[in-house]
Amino acid sequence: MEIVQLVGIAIIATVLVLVLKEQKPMFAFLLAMFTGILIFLFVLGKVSTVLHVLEDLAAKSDVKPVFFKTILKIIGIAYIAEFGAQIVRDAGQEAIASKIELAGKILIMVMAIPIITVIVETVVRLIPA
Amino acid sequence: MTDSIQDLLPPGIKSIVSKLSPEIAARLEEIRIREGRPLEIVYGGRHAFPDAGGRPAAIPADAYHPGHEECIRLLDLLTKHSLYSYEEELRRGYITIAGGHRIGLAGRAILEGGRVKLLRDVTSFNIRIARQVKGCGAKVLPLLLDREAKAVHHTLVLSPPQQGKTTLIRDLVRLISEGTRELPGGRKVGVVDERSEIAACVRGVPTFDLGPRTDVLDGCPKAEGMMMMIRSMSPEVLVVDEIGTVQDAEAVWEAMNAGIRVIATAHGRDLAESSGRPALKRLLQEGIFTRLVQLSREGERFETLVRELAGQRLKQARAPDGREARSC
Amino acid sequence: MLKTLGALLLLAAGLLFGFYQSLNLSRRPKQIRQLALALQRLETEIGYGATPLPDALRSSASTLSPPLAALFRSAADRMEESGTGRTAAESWTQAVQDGFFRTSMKEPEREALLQLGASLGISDTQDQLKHLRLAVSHLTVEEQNAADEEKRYGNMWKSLGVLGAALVVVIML
Amino acid sequence: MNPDVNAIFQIAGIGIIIAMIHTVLKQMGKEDMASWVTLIGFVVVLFMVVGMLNNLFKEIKTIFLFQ
Repeated sequence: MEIVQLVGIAIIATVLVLVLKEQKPMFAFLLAMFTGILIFLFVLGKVSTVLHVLEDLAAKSDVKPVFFKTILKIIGIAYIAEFGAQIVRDAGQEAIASKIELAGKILIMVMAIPIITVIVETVVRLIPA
Repeated sequence: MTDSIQDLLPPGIKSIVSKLSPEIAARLEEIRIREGRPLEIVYGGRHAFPDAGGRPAAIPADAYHPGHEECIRLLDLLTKHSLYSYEEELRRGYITIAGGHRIGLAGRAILEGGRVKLLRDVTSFNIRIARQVKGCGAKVLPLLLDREAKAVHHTLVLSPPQQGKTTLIRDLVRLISEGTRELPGGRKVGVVDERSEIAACVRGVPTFDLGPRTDVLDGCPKAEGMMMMIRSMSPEVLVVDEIGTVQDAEAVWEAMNAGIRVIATAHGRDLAESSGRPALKRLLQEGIFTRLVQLSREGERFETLVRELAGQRLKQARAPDGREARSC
Repeated sequence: MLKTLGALLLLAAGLLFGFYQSLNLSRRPKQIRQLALALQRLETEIGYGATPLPDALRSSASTLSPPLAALFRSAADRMEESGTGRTAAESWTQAVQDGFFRTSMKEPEREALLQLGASLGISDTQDQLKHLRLAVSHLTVEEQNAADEEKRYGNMWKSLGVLGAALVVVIML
Repeated sequence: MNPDVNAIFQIAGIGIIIAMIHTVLKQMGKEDMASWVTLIGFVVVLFMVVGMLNNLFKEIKTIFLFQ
């Protein structure tokens, strides 16, 4: 039922943003960002429970925790990058938004390298020489 | 007596006057303030230049020199911050302040149509301190009484200037108005005070005690004054100061015909010199004045001589030495 | 409950402040006009009545509203204080310095008054009338400015007061 | 959840009031004062948002075990 509450807040916020937009665009932008943060925070709470469940599974299936940690980081980076890019795009700065996304992708790539090497190794090991 | 003046003095001069030695202060007659020149005080016939400490300075140079600002302040205080309301007094050249003190003014005169319109830049002040010496007339009055008519004789007070003439007749007026043993109930007295010296009126109100039954016509020329006084106040005794012109004599003559006793003063060393002047000659010849009072003074001592004019010399009345009647 | 009460109080305070400022602005031209009238009254007292300055000040103070009348009277009292050796100019300046902040008048009127005080009472009638007329002309010019200013800023202060209070309320809430 | 909703209204309120003050002052001819007021309002709101952002990032850090 939180979703109803959440959507209600969002709609109100957008109305206020519209009101503010024609007199003081700056405040509108700030308000939008603020609402974004608010909703994000709300969601984070939910995500953390999901992650705990995944973590237990990973521990049970004795997958090396390091992989799991990187995956979590990657998800975190993705979240933040996407959030930042959206806010900036909302403020009308397409260029900066795309730059943020690019940075996010690269960082994820960097994080993913050890996992990729492990995957390649297991694949090579699987192929009968 | 001098505290009413000290309030009007600017701080510098005020401190000097307050620092004067008590005996000088008691006999202080005049304070002469001149801008840029030494301050001078006159006391008991002598004069001195006090320095900042209030002690008479040996040479005038190191006496206290009042500055321009102090003179402006003094003028402002004297005229009670309203010079414009004292234009008449400025034209006359002196201001009378509460307590009967007369302050003579001198400065740059502004003429208009040949007459002095105003005194600008008043730079020298002559503060003459008046003292009401009560009782100095007590000795003289009995000699002036006409027993049968139960009234005062026509009297002429004769003396050179500054001999206590005005002080004497001021006291006579007070005594006549209050009444004495010989003159019960007193008499209605009319005073014509052209130079506002006898009564020293401030806005018409006499500052000296002239007795209950006295009316003062202040600042009005003597001739007209007497006529007005006779018509308006019907006094029994008319007192006038310093008669000198023919019109004055006419007016005195008029008053006498109206049956009013007259006490007048005149400048003159003695009978011979004053009878030389046309105005007085006629009055003296006709023997109108039946009493003549002559004042003379050496430094502190005063001498009053009362003579009956009808040639017969009356007992000589010597005023008590202690009396320090001062400037008229 | 407390918060709304607090908010209301704040709003009221803001409102009152705004109104007080605009009241001051509207009172200023009135007071200047009164002052000019009083000086003209003083002019007649001095020019024709030749009444002494302290009494002239008191009689012309009767036509004034309290803060200004108090100023004139304190000047007159200071002048009459004997023994202090204060000249008319000094007592006038001191009176203006003490009493001026109570009136809602601004700096130019103060200057005009102080300038008048410098020559009050120490010159003859013509000169006094000249100075008084000069002061009155100054004041009428000032009154014109004050009137425009009031028109322009009058309701500005009112709305600003309210908005300021609302802002503080919102921030504090 | 509730205080943050208030914050939204607060920011909106500040924005609107600042806008009104700005127009009033501009009308009266005091532009410089108007821009000052706007700037101050903006700074206040900015602080609020930055505070919120700070919370967000701290939260993410704890959740995603960033070292």
